[in-house]
Amino acid sequence: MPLPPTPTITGTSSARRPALTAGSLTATAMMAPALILIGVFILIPAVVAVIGSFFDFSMTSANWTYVGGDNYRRAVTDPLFWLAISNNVFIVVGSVISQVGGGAILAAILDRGIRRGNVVYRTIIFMPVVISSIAVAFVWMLILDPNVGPLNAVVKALGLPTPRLGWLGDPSISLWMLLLIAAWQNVGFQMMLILAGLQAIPREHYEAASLDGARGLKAFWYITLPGIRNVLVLATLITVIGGFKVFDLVFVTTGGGPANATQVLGTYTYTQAFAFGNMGYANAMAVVLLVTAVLLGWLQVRLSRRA
Amino acid sequence: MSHLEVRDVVKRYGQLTVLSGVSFAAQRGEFVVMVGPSGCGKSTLLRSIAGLEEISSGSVSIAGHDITAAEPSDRGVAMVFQNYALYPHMTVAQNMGFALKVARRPRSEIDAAVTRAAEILRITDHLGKYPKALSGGQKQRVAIGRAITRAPEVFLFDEPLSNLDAALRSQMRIELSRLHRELGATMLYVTHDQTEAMTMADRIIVMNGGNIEQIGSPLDLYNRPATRFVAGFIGSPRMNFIAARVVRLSGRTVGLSLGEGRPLLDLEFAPGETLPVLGDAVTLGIRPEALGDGGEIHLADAEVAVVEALGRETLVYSDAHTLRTTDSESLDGYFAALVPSQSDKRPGQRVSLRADRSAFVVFAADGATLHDASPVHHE
Amino acid sequence: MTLRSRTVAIGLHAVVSLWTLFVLLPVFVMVISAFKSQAELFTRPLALPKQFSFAAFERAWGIGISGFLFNSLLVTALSVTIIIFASSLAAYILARSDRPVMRWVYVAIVAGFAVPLQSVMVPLYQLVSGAGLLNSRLAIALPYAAYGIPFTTMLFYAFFLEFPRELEEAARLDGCGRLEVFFRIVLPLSGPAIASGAIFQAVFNWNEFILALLMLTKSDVRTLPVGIYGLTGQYSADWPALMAGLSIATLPLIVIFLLAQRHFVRSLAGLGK
Amino acid sequence: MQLRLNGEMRLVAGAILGAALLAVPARAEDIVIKMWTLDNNGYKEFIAEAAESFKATHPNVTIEHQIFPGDPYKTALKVALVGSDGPDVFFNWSGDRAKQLIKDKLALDITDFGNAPGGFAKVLPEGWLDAFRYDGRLYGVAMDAVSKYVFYDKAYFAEHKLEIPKTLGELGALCKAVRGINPDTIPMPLGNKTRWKAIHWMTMLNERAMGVEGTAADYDLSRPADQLYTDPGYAKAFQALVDLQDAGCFEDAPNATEYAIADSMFATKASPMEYCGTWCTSGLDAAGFTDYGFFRLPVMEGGKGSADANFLVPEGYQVSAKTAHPKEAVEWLSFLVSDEQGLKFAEKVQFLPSNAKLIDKAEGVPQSFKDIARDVGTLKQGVNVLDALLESTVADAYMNATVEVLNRTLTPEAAVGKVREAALAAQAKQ
Repeated sequence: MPLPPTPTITGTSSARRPALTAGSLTATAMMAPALILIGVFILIPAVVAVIGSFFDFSMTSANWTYVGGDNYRRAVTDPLFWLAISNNVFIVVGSVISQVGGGAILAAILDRGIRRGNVVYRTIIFMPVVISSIAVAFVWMLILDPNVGPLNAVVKALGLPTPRLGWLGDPSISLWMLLLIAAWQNVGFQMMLILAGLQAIPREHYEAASLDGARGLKAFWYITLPGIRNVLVLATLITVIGGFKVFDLVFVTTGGGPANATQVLGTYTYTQAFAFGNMGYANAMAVVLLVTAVLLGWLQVRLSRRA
Repeated sequence: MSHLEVRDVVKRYGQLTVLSGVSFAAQRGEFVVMVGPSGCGKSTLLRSIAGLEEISSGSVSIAGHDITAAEPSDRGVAMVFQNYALYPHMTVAQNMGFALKVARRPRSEIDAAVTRAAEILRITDHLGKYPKALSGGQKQRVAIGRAITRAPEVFLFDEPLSNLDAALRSQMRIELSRLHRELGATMLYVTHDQTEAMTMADRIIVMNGGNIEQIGSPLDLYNRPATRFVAGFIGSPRMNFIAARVVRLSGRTVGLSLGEGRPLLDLEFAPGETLPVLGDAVTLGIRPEALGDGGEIHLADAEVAVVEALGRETLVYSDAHTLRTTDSESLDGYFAALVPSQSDKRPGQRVSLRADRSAFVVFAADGATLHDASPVHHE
Repeated sequence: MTLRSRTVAIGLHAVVSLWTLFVLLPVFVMVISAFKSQAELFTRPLALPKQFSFAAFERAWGIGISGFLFNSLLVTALSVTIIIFASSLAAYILARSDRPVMRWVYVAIVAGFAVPLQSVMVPLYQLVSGAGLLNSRLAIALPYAAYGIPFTTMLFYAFFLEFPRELEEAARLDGCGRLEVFFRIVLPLSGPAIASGAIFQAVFNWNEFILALLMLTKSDVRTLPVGIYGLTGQYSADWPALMAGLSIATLPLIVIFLLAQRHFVRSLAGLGK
Repeated sequence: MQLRLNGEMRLVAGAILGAALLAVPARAEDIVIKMWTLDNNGYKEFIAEAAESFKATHPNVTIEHQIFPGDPYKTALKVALVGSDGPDVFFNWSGDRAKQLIKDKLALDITDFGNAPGGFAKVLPEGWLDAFRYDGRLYGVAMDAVSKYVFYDKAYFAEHKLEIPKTLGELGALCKAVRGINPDTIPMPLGNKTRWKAIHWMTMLNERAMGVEGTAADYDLSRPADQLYTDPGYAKAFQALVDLQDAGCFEDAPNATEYAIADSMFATKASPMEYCGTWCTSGLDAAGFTDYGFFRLPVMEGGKGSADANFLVPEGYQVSAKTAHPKEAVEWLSFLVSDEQGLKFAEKVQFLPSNAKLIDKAEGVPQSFKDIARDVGTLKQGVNVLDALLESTVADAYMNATVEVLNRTLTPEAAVGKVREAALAAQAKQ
């Protein structure tokens, strides 16, 4: 059967350029929407925040006074700044243990241990992720209320002592409560992430390992853990960055209290900026938070690329 | 003028040179197969012709047009991929008609082209299905059909049968040959499977390390391999290679010995040919089908190690203890011999490895075949 | 099944069930509280409401939740669309380009993921304000989109690295330009990544509070979280209505999640690669 | 970084504007006044109806009313006043917040408009005008005030033969009596989770210990640094709070209890007393609880405070310096504090109006509201609340110190020390 005579070659007319990088203009155009949005709404404000950190000004005043590194020096000597940082670190470490750890345990059980009701469990456990922090905070305030809250009622019914100052009113307990609420909300996310990682490990690896005599913990150690290494790195970094960025939850549940006990960088920055009008100082702290967060983001790229 | 012409194509990735100045030409309607081990550059060359890779220098032309810088779709080529590369979100018909749709051809023309291609490939019943509902062979037909509807100047195949099982593969080989005949199209076909190359090709291009080792008809390559590499690559089971050394020079006659032993072969070099130097390492090659217990030259005594009954023939691997093959397909430097099945060899049996003198091929230290050297009897 | 493995299985079930209960309890409290009166809510916190009263829902609805719902829907839909569009395009180029500069672009975009909103809130506000975009539902979608792009780009990037290149090459041979390859081949086959990216960003944008509070000051443009927060007054708070409002606001997302969760899990797997 | 027009420029601009106005004298332009307020019960309806009535005299003026939740309003307002789409008139508390805006030139001096015929300055009593008077100029219109009383359950008091206390010591004894009747009854729940409940206590306890005069120079930071917040009365006030806590007045975890929960305890008669604001009456009304009485926070034995002084926080409206229609804005505010609107405000919102001339005619309000209004009328001295009055960092330190005193993590003396520390820092910055 003869081919229809369709002239298909038009190549000679093209200019002499390499065939596949020809689209570099197109490539730039395709990158443009993302880069413009990020540039305008993230980069420029971030740069302005950095500049502002070298000035003294209030949000409502038009006068910016250049103060050099004063705002940063002030941060170094401000005990509340250090308290906020240590609270952030506490939340970061606690969240990694509770959320990534808890998520991993639940994921492992749902992946291998349980067949019945798997989808129901995992759907319910994930559900808090889609509920707004504002809603979460309000509901938990009700639950943790020392007078009428269900938690107190349950603990009392078990014959255990309840904290005299309340779950959110006792400085030594309130941070733990924030951890609990954060875990309640986020464990589902980490679980899903790790579950997805687990399910991506080919079954044959387990079969091969079990023929080699590696079962149970050994299989977990030699097959599962290496298989989800990258997912764990990602989960940990999302949690760490989230821990440094935490705001809504603290803002609504404790407002940084009692008496600054749960102040974190986010809320303390907000307080300095909007309640006290110390915009320059707030910007300096925001920059510290920014640099920390960006370094962590960079770490994420490094760690995941190496894998 | 050749239909497809590749001139001095060089492809570099940073420091790494993948193609170092490759040239060849294919005539209109010719079926050219490129073979070579993985990493030899054959796929890169095919993709460079398709325009999927940008070449560092050189030129490609099709039907007289220089298409070196053209967009892939403007080159008049169609490609069939190893993994079929069917669009999962389109039906078979949509897959096959997609190129024409992108070119904004009228609906009726698209339908006609798809129908015709489907008829050629006998997949008319599957036109409304999605790729995931098809078997591997059917998917491959659709992929070929997609190429046909484009009515290209040159068909490019990138190991199209390697994902199919053996039976289907041989069936598809026949189909492709039939298709080539029916369409009369120029086809360039990449494979690492020499059977495909031998059975389908008008001409074979053997590639190695970014270079073309040899171009020729299948039998040419089998009978007159230009290099030790081609000799080793073409032919199954693989040629036996034996390390040898030049131990005697007398006029145009060169004496070779195997290992430390006495001279076994004398080579008569044609006038004008560069003679090897005393002590040079060369390689003797002999095909398994030429090796047996008859023949003029006794190579060694050996003990049968492994026997593989192939049906009509039997492949016997023997251990010569003192003499080992190099670069061998089998382990341990065993000699491979293809003998008639009736010969009834068993492991442990003592055999004598012999061959006719004309069966030997000699390769110089650089791998080139010493065609102009002919073995003479010695003793 | 041996006794031991049965015990283990029961134990595992117990762990998961306990956490599931723990997750459900607050949601239960939220919904139940919406049916109570304020006094009942505070005096009989654990009990079921004496009678299921929709009064709180009516009060919550009365502050204009239907309008807030519409605004949230509009802002979320628009921002998520922009995010998916911009992120997928950018991620595609990043995943397919071997130019070294693109690696830095990728790092820069990922760094954007780490920028905390509250640290740039004031400059951001002044920017939007200066552009005269305050109180525009559509304008708030742009900052939302910007803050959603980094994470979504990471997500798409991982997905595209796994995307079979032969399909794109086949499309190029079939005559598609770069944009056509993207829109006709790659995007239609990116369902899982789109689904999970969209869910993540919908959750964030649907729930975002501070920016919405600052930038949407007119009550007819306010989004749900801000609108509902309005139920807490200066000196008094209508808790049942608050809970009712929060229940109303939460429901749509849970439904969307239930619908899309299969895609969602699958595409998460790509994130770790 | 603000663009300011100099004199000549203004003249030119004014001339152009004037010429433009003269050119079209017949058609008055449509004016939109953007008004921002908090969301209190009945506020929305009150403003909507008032805006309608205002049309009678100002047919071309439309009021665009926006309501905000409590706490975020403080931030949103500041941000908006700097930005491009801020309000023309806005709610504010008198005290440091108003002062800051005036200092930053974001609130307009409306003295002249106020003194115009029909202006609010001709209507409101001097005392109310003081709420927004700085350096002799008026920067706002007081709309209402909130006061606080100890509300009590009359039936409970009668049943257990309890007396209204005359001193803080008697109040403590009263709490003990209530605990004696039932140890699980919380006599007067505090609900200090958001910190303002206890600062209201401290506002009055400071007055009860030192009097308004005694604290004024500390509050506005005008006292010399070495004497700032050194009056032992501050520690005494904290001690009084501790004493009440020791007497069992409050719930166990006051700093973890929502104010709404404390309110409901009294509204549901679970608790016989609550120190509550005048705004509480409408909530009690809604809960169907009417049989309650009220009394001012009792005086402190040996304190310098006066029984005639009580908690009184004026709230009102300021005009943005950026408004294009200052005249209309002030006319609108003046209209809101007219006799008739004052009455309507009392009826709808049940807050104490700054213009209470017609309060006795109010309909649809509980008797207790009128009684409270009458009692407020007899006050000799209003005590402004600390969190609005003090400089923001000092106020914050004061609230935190109070939290810690209640948590018993700070002694009264140490708590005063913390406040003094913050006050010194704030003073140094001035």
